[in-house]
Amino acid sequence: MLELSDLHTYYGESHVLQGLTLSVRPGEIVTILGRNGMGKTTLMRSIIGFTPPRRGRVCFKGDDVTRWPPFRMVEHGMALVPQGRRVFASLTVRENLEVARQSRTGQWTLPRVLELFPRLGDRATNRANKLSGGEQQMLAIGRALMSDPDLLLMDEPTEGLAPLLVREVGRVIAGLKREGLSILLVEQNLPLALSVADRVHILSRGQIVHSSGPAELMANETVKARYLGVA
Amino acid sequence: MTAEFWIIQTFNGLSYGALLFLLASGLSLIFGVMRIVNLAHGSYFMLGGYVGLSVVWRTGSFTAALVAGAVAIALIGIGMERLFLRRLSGQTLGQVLMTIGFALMFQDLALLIWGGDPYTIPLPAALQGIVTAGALRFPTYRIFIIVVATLVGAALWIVLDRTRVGAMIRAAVDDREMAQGVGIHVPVVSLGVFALGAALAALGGVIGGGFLGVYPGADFEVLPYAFVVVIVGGLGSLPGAMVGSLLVGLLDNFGKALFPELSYFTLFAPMALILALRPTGLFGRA
Amino acid sequence: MDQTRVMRASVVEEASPGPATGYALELRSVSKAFGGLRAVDDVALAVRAGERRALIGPNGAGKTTLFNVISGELPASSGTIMLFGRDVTRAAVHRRAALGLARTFQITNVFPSLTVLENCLLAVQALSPVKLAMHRPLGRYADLHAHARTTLEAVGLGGRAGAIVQHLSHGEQRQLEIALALAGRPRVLLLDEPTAGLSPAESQLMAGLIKRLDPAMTVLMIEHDMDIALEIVQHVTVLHYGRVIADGTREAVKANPLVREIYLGA
Amino acid sequence: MKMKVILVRTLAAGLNVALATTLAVPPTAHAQGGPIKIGLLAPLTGAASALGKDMLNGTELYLDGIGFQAAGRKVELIVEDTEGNTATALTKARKLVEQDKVHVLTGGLLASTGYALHPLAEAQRIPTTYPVMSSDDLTQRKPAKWVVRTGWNSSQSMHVFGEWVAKTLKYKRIVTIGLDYAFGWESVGGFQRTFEDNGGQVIQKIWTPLNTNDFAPFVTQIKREADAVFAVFFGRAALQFVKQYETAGLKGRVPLLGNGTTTDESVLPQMGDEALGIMTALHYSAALDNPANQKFAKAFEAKAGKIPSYYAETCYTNARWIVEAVKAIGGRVEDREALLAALRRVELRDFPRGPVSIDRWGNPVQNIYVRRVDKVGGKLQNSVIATFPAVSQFWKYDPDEYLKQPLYTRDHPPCPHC
Amino acid sequence: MSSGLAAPAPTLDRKVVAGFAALTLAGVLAPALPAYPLTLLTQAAIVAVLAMSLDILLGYTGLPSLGHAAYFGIAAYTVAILATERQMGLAGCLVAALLLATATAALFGVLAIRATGTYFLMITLALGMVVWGLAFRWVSMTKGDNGIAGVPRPGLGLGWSLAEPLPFFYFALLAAALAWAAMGVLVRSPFGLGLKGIRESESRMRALGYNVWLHKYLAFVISGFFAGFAGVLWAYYNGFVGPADVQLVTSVETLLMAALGGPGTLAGSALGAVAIVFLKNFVSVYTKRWLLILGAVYIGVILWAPRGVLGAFTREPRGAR
Repeated sequence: MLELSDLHTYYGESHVLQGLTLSVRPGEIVTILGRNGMGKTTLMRSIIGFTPPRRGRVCFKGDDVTRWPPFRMVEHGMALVPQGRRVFASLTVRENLEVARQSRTGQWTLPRVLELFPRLGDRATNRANKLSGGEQQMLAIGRALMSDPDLLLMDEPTEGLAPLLVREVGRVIAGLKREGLSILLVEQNLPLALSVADRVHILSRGQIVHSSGPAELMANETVKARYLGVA
Repeated sequence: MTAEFWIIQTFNGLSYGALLFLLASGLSLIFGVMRIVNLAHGSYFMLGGYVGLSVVWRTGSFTAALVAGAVAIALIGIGMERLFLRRLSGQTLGQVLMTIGFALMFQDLALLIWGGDPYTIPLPAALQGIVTAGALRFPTYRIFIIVVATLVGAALWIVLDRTRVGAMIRAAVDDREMAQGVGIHVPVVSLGVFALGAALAALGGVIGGGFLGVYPGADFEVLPYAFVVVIVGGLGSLPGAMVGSLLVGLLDNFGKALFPELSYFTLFAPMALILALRPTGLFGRA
Repeated sequence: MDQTRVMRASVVEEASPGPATGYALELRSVSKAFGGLRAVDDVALAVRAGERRALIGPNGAGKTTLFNVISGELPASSGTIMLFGRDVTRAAVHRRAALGLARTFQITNVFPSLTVLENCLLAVQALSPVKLAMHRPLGRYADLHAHARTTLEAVGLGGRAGAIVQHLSHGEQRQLEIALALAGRPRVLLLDEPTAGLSPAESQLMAGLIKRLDPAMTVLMIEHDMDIALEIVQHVTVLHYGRVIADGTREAVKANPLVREIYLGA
Repeated sequence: MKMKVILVRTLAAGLNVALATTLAVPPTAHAQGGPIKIGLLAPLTGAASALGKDMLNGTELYLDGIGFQAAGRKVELIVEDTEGNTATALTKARKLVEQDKVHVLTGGLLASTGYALHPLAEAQRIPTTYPVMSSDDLTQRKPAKWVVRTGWNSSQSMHVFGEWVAKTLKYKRIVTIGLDYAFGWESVGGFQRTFEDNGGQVIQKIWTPLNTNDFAPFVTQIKREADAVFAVFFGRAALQFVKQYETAGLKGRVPLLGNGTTTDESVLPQMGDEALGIMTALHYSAALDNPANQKFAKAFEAKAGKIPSYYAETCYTNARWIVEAVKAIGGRVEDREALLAALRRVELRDFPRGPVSIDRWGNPVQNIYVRRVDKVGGKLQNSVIATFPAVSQFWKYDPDEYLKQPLYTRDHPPCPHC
Repeated sequence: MSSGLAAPAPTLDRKVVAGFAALTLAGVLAPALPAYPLTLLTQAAIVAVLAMSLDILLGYTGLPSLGHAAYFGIAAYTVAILATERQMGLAGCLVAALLLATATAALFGVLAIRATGTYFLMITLALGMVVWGLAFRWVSMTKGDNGIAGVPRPGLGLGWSLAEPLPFFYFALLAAALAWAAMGVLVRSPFGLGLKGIRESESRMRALGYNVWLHKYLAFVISGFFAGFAGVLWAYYNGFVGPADVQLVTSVETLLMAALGGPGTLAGSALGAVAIVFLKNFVSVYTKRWLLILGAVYIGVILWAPRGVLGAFTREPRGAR
């Protein structure tokens, strides 16, 4: 589905991703863990095309899509749930969803998204900036689904959410996985990340420092402590 | 000051404001989506008038002039955006300076093509009359301008507020990068908005050509007005452009009628006041 | 040198009055709301003079927002912020700096097209009336230069004074970030992830640098690298959803089950 | 790095070298025997460029006719663009005098330019003619020794017209509307003075800023009890005003009068039937029926493809004026005092506008024509309906008494009936 | 204190050296120059002061002003009115003009400094138009569109008259050099470094303890002061002041000068001013299509040397927004 090989991304002079290689297979959830400032969001930005990598290759569904503009990525079947949600504040909930609709008809339609997130249906005519944080997160996920993606990039979807909502997001992700969607998930909430993931990578200082299955990581206190924990 | 004075002057102000709306709404839209301060916008107004004039001469049709003026200038706008301004994406100052270069070139090209003589665009008979209401007399053409501006304003509002394309434009205004990230072709949207803005200015130019005339220098004469409207109303806001146009039209008109000695002061001073209280204009967002 | 000394004196003078609470920095039920979201929620914090404290918490816990509220970049929605017993809740950023508060930024925030020395000079002159002098070239102010160079030496950038900042490595820029905060000889220092983006070796250097700071200086730092943080501080405050969920010695915090759950899912 | 320093230095140095070498004029260029140089200032870009083009065409037409030869010497015309901006005109005038070493300086459009050029002509002691700039005081209270006016002054034809309107049309109450600067003030002032001296009353004076394009706020203020409206505009403002006067429904209800430029041939062809019947006065009309004008008008149409405006005629006449003066001194244009004296002595009967002589303040004494816009052969023209011969800038007033009066301005003459 | 801490001897910037060389060369060559290039050089020297004054805002502080002609024009008008109607001498005119221009900047600054980026651009544009509106319509004071002609050149009481081009050129050159030196010291002073800091990062400057508003405001007022100084020279140079001196196009042209020469370098702004003065006045000699060429040159420079002509030669990118 997605193959990244030897990505190098810079912000100005700052070398953020330092030769990163990973892949996501169809129907799989791959989770990226890591502390702040380690390059997780940059990775997402590099894949979708906001901050194209300076070196390396992004392959998606067999095509080399390195340095494609983001909207072509989306047309090609990739969708992003960005960090900080970034819903369009002056658009209504319905409009936020509508603008993301791709012309081809697929399985994700407005009614289905509203079925998945009934709360959004209730607030369809409200402007997005009037929503609560949790609702905005639902909207960001719904908006990504509207393009009927094959691969979903999710950047910290539980950030700043109350525990109840975190569980809700977890349920949604699990549901999407059952639908056969491939997901690349960046997450700091360890329980959630491990509960849905097929494979886990830990990112530290622009490089992958650990790769394993979720159960193995759960058991590996050293790695957890070193890269994630307080102690 | 009789009631008649107030009614007629209000009407004058409204109709002038209506013309300003055609000019300023495009400027405001372009700024909203692309953050470009387009100093060539007055040139679109002037060139639109000239193209309209040529078309009326050839075909005798005012409608054809409106269409041709808008289309021709939209094409010029597309060329400017696609070939030049896009290369400076994000560089406010560079883009401002570049539009000045274009304004100078357009000024000279117009002189080269149409000569320096002033003209008025001949109007169809239907628009030439006067509507009387008691002792009051309203020129049909000024009513026509108000009607056109109202229609254009309504159409813009419907498109922006009620259609998917409009939502895409507003999404690009809100968060340009994320708009691309949900699959919106932002460069195409930008180009379209730029073309639309240029076309609206040109439409204003053709309509203005019917009573203000078409002449060299019209570009820099109307430009400050367009800017005042946009500054007062708030950059990038359609309701702002509407309210701003009417406000400026009325202020300008009453300023000239009541305090001719300070007529520009009466226009610019309230504007400075508005800015002092609301730096982003009446409807602007920071 | 004279002017700098005068400046120092005046800082102390300004800072000293007010009821003595014994705390260098004290927050009383400080909140910051963005629309409906309470990014900082009823936070109380009391940091003694000379204390080293870490502020930790998962992403989005409100740590940087709290820093911005303390430094004045963002106005607090409610609550009181005291600096050396003086209420600074409504004071402008530069007023708080004048009272001896300095900070660094999580995303390096320096002056990229100026030289390292110029960067440091900006920080050195910041708290002195000299910053408004227009009649003499900066080169004539030997005392400012001396102070700036000392500061650069202290953070290990002494040899890079003439370099344009944007040509520095990320690590050097982080060092400069610290130098700018130190140049004003602050009494309270807020460090926002000083090791962000640094290699392990560079992080160690940074940790060493922080450890060597004047013991009288109060340091509050956000740090994700716990090895580094715990090496430096005695006290840890844990923020989650904008609230303080744990506060105490590092051992106590480490043992806190809530903290363990958040971090390790245990 | 070094390379770059050198580049910067080279830039700086190169600038000076360029100044010293390429721009320098060879010292031989202005020796006797070289061409006679006439420097013409005209607005070739900007809002008034059409007028500038007429000025240029008129000048060239005459010089073409004499093969650019006068008194056995070649005549060289050097044209500079003023953009219709006084500051630019000053810079360009300096260029013409200082770099090109012209023998005669001429042209200029705006009255403000005229006042600004005065000190320059005096300081440089350069024989200067003003074919267009018409501000009264240039030849009244502030005449310049070195300036001769070959055109007209603003109030000259309006004195005639005010009296004619009062006596012949017998209008009693008139509203004036005009451009709010010297030209408008002086035209309105001249009209008001003789109109009121002959029993009329100006009941309202409206001034419009120079860059007005929508005249509605002003037109709608015109008092309804007026017998007629007297307007002072030129260029595109004339076109707009006349059109908007009709649009506002005033045409046909209140007759429109104007100064000469309001229906000048520079805008008349672009006007429609809204201009029909407007009566104006000027020292020229393209429709003047005399042999010199017929010849001129025909030649001008052949050259420029349009009927001559007063701008064209005045510059054509001005060129001839200069050439006549040059001939009178045998081509010795280097003798500036002699050339100036000759310019002041020119007196001819066969200019297109009619016979002209010059008074001792440097202003022409010439015929004034009252004109009416008619449609002849499908085209609008300024038909001459009355001719007043040999009109001085002081009309029937005693010059000394006249000059004791202040200059016509916004507030003078006062408006007792407003 | 560690060793080697003595402040570096104030080194002269290469641009300063080049600028001095150019000034000296101009001064030495002036008597040999034909009158017209001398006139243009005089004009360029005056306009260079205006461009440099704008550069304090644009290049050093990162504030693009589109209303700079206002202070220039107010000073020019003050001189014109006082010199013609009150026959006031140089000193009186200078003081009054500078006071008025500075006061205007002080007033406008309060309104404008709150805004940043494009909003600053727009607000200064608007404020500039307020002044233009007054120049244009306050006829009793400014003579409206007629402008004020016949401003006499000042007498210095030194026996030679400034009415002649050469003495006036030296007068203008000296004045411009003084202004340049004063601005040069300013941008190299602690205050000037503060401006650069603001250009690069306002938030950091605040955190360091700067009152950023005050710094920007002072820069705005000082910039207005020097623009006024240029306006005084302009009134004497041209002998005529009209609304065209305060119109939008003049402000735009000033911005172009500062930007073309490479914002953030005073010498660059001066070079931009010289280049545009000569470009305008010489291209128009050879072709009627000079506006077309001028426009094309602007576009070309912005496309291919976006940091300005001088900026293209300097090593560091500038923070002009």
